[in-house]
Amino acid sequence: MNRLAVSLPGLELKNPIIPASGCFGFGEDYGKYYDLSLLGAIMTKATTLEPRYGNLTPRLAETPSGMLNAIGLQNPGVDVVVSKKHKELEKYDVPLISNVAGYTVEDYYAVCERVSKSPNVKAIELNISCPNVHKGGLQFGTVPEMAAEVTRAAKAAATVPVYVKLSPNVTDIVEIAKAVEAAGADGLSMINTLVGMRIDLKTRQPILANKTGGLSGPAIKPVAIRMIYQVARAVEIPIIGMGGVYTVDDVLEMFMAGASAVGVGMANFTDPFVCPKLIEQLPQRMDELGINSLQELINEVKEGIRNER
Amino acid sequence: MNRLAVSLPGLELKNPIIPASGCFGFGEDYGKYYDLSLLGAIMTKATTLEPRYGNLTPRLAETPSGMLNAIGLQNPGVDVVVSKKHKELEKYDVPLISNVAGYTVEDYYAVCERVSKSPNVKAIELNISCPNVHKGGLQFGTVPEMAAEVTRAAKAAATVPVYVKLSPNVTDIVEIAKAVEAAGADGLSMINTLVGMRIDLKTRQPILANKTGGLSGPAIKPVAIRMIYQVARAVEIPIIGMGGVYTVDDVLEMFMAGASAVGVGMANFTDPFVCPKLIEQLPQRMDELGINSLQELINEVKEGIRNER
Amino acid sequence: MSQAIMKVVKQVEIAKDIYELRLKGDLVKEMGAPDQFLHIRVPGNDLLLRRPISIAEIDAENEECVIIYRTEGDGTKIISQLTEGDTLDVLGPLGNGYPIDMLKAGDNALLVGGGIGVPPLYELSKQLHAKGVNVVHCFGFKNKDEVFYEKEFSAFGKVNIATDDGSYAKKGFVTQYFDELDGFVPDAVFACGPKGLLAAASRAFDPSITYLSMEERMACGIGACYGCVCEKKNSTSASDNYRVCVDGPVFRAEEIVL
Amino acid sequence: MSQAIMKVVKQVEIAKDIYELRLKGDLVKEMGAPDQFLHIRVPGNDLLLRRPISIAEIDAENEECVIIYRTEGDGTKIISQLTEGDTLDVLGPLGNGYPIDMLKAGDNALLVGGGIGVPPLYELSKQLHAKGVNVVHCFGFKNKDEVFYEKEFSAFGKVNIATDDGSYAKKGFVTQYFDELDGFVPDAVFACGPKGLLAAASRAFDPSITYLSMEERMACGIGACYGCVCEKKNSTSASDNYRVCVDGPVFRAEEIVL
Ligand SMILES: Cc1cc2nc3c(=O)[nH]c(=O)nc-3n(C[C@H](O)[C@H](O)[C@H](O)COP(=O)(O)OP(=O)(O)OC[C@H]3O[C@@H](n4cnc5c(N)ncnc54)[C@H](O)[C@@H]3O)c2cc1C
Ligand SMILES: Cc1cc2nc3c(=O)[nH]c(=O)nc-3n(C[C@H](O)[C@H](O)[C@H](O)COP(=O)(O)OP(=O)(O)OC[C@H]3O[C@@H](n4cnc5c(N)ncnc54)[C@H](O)[C@@H]3O)c2cc1C
Ligand SMILES: Cc1cc2nc3c(=O)[nH]c(=O)nc-3n(C[C@H](O)[C@H](O)[C@H](O)COP(=O)(O)O)c2cc1C
Ligand SMILES: Cc1cc2nc3c(=O)[nH]c(=O)nc-3n(C[C@H](O)[C@H](O)[C@H](O)COP(=O)(O)O)c2cc1C
Ligand code: FES
Ligand code: FES
Repeated sequence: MNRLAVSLPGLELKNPIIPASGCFGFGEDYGKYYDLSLLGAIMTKATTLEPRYGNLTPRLAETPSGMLNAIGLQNPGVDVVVSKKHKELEKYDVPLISNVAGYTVEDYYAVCERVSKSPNVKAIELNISCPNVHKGGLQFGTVPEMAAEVTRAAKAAATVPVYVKLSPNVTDIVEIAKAVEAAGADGLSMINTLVGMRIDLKTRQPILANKTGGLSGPAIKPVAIRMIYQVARAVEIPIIGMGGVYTVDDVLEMFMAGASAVGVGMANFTDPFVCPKLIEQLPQRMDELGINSLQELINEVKEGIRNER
Repeated sequence: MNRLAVSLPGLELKNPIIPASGCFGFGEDYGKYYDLSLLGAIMTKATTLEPRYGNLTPRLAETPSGMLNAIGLQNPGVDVVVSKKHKELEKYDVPLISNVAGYTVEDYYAVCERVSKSPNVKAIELNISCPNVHKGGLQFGTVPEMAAEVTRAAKAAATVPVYVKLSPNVTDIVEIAKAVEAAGADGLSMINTLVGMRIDLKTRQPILANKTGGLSGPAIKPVAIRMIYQVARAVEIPIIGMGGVYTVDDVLEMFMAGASAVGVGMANFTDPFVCPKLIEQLPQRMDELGINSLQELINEVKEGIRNER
Repeated sequence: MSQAIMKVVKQVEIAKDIYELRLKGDLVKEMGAPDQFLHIRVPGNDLLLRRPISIAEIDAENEECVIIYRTEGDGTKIISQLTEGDTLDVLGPLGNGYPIDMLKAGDNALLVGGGIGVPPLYELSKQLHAKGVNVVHCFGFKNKDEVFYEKEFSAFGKVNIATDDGSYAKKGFVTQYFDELDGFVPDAVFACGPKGLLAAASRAFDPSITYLSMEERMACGIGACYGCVCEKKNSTSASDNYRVCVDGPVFRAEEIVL
Repeated sequence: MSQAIMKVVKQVEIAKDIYELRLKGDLVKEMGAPDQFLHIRVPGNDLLLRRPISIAEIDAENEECVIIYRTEGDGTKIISQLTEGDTLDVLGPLGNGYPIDMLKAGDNALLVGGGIGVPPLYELSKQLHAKGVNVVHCFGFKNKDEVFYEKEFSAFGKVNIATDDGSYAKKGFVTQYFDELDGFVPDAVFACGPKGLLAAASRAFDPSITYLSMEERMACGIGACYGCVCEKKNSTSASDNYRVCVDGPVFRAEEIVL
């Protein structure tokens, strides 16, 4: 038996380690340094209907135990993504989770339909942290009804399971999670970045050209753990946890909060080999903590949640 | 002229450095180590109508570049606070900002009325991150109407200016800020802690007895800066900024985002002398950055905001 | 209490994962009572809470002190890498240590320690011995590899050891010695270690002469944050509890709820 | 590209706030083109983004390389405290350096550097000189205290220096030398420094033979995060830009929008 294997809708993963969306491109760059078939899955860069340039630079700033990014969804558009980027990854034995973004419900529908057609795309990660151009720029992910609406559209278009990626910048994440579960989501992925800012003391202006950016890294891990813990107690669908994962202890903390797999974002920048290292180190740490297999841990945590009720 | 002096409603401060509420008790402990008259002001520990024991321990946990706390508003109740704690601080030449908490609007009214009577209390900091027992436990600070209601009650009861302390755990902090401004708030203080959690890998349970706790420290500074920046562009009342201030650069970054004074919380635990050190180091850093006086900086930032419109 | 930069004189791993760190500095002048503690800043910038560690020995003459600690997590691991000449930012001495003024020459003192609760008893034992108090020690360790300071304590009185797995001396809990004291009737009992051990000691002996050293997670270390509280016995007000850092860490068993 | 732990051989402050750090390790075997860069992990755990620093000199024989950097913020300040025997986690060599294959002995190369943009030109100058290319340098510094490596570059060709405040050599911008090259007609121009300097160089010389080294904040350093982009000239698709880390850092002036 593979102690690291985990099973989620559409995703039979040999291990739970998944590079997070936007932190791994379409794999081609890291593919030069290690065999991507080692990975549990790959969450690809956000894909939109049309090609997008993204924001002006500076797009990055550092913060204590974290970083801000404002890349702005740069990507070559769904046609190139499907015809080239997904294709190039077919040589690896690794399922893709395609991160889909848009500015209208129709955008999401169209992109979900097309990315579903790539044979190696086994699931969609619905990035609902985008402003809805028809609703005055309110983010889809911050209003339960809007989140539900875009989830329904994605489900109608997609032929693979849909994981909705929740934004942490909300008053009540449980309410959003329940709304997208009711709308048919097969799973959740959480958390996306917190909105933050840094100011340059010399220019007295925000460092990022976009002014605000998304905060990720260990700094946000306590917020991620709290949200996963709360949502795992409110929904039945599985959660892919992320936010500040750097070590095997972080991976296991996510599981104990209620996650069934784990995304790794910023850590790839600190150590490009972090994902294979985590996969290699997990068994020993599991031994020390008396964890036979991750699937067993998932079941025990679920059992614990049922007993709390 | 005093380069460090700043002027806010009810508060003519010799410098902008204010120990944040809950991180400095009622001053008596730090008062053993340095002269509290050095400080711009002191934000006292949250005061409630009745004495409160607070939460069980563990009440603290560490996180990357931050910490979680779940003290649970332990305090001896408003009567003891007014008759003893405020009294003891009268020997110092330092204004108090009394942090007021409650579970009903009536609580807030009663406490604001009484703390106003202490001659050294020059302002109230209204802690609206408490659950409203009459509204199903929803936090006052997360619903604009509730935040406005408790602000109106405080303003009716208080004879000193009222600063409302905003919670960052909301979808739209600007909306809350505008609501409390419209309800008569004289100023804002922001941010309170982000809700977070850590899990102990050995017990597989949350470290804190209260399960969740408030995240503070440098980890949250980018979120604080972003929120201060956004709110400063939406309201006219002044902001006391806080969240992760450790260095003079952090102090000045808060000003450039739009703050008019600065609260220092967790940093007191890392270095008990941090507040006097910041006060001492500010002038040199201001020289390096070409800042004549903080009041001038405040005016320049305000001017900049007006020009953006 | 002061904040000071102390110099590392020496660091040795004296048992598995247990380090003895000798520090030098003016601050030693302020140290007196046994089991006060230092609040230590971990070198680096991501771990921002200080670590409380008891003072195990005071060497006033050389202005040196010793702390003994187990590497538990990231903070103690980083501290364990310090070597001679490195510096450490410490706050201290903090808290009230064990009282000894009520004891006189010829009195009997029982010292009960578990694991990493043993080191703070060293300075206590030394001071009691110097006073002419008869000292008996009962120490529990996990296993043979983690036993330390047996010889050092022997200089001051009998040392009874138990290990959880029986790999050294008697197997089982240290409490087994409480019934085998051969007529040694303690005038005071001093205990430091896990909560179970403290509870056992306060059940076995008169809680008015039993002194317990408490442990709680700390932030400020000086009484301001109310992070480290423990419950007061028979308290009259809801908000009334002790802060381990300033009201303790040592309490009489009759004062607190374990 | 590899990730490696390199050893500090030596570190010297060669001008005000400018440090020369000599590193040793296998990684040097992979280094070749001038102005590739290392992506350096700052020791400690709170600064998690690596710092990109150009390789200033390659000493293949001793498996050593030199980087020269200015202490700007927290990261470079921490790195500047390293001393002999310390280790550093580096990723590299990354990026495409300056191309030199198109030049042959007897050709003319003009090297234009501003401040901390000067060091990456050192290995370039060395390699050009070894090839028999005639090299002329035009360097701008803030003031006398920040001038460095004048002697070292002189070994390869003439060095023209300007300082902002005139405290050393000519006062003003380095661009003033562009009109005083005394008949030296460059076959290639290589520039490294602030944007203003790069823009001036690409206006003064044929943009098809002018090579600019670009600087952008970086996260991954290997092309994956799209943090470090710069605009492509005449690009055909909205999403089409260059990543400084993998497509650069050196671009021909005609390829990019400054
Ligand atoms: C008054 C007092 C005296 C102490 N004396 C000693 C001693 O002499 N020798 C010794 O080995 N240990 C002693 N401890 C325990 C010691 O403080 C912890 O083992 C240490 O803080 C763990 O830090 P870490 O970074 O290795 O672990 P981590 O788990 O990474 O620490 C994370 C956070 O939790 C806190 N923490 C974790 N475990 C404990 C604990 N058991 N008690 C208090 N805080 C904890 C840390 O201080 C830190 O804030 C004492 C504790 C107290 C309160
Ligand atoms: C390809 C390349 C080569 C470089 N070569 C050199 C060199 O040889 N010598 C030298 O002194 N400097 C060089 N730089 C600039 C150097 O990377 C920055 O000065 C350094 O990262 C500042 O780090 P810090 O921690 O001191 O400053 P901080 O301001 O604290 O850094 C915070 C963050 O901003 C980034 N950052 C800040 N300034 C810059 C900058 N100018 N360029 C890129 N990122 C920045 C840092 O990498 C870090 O992520 C180079 C930059 C690039 C992109
Ligand atoms: C540079 C960068 C780019 C990102 N791009 C995307 C994206 O395109 N789509 C998305 O859903 N999340 C994106 N994210 C968020 C990450 O996928 C992840 O949710 C977040 O960074 C938290 O994980 P971490 O702390 O491990 O980085 C991006 C994050 C970073 C740092
Ligand atoms: C131990 C602790 C106790 C706190 N207690 C209170 C409180 O009683 N009332 C309040 O409004 N904020 C309280 N806070 C929040 C702080 O006042 C401050 O808003 C927050 O910690 C962010 O600042 P910092 O990052 O500088 O700590 C507390 C924070 C800490 C760490
Ligand atoms: S640690 Fe702050 S009160 Fe004890
Ligand atoms: S730094 Fe990530 S693409 Fe260049």
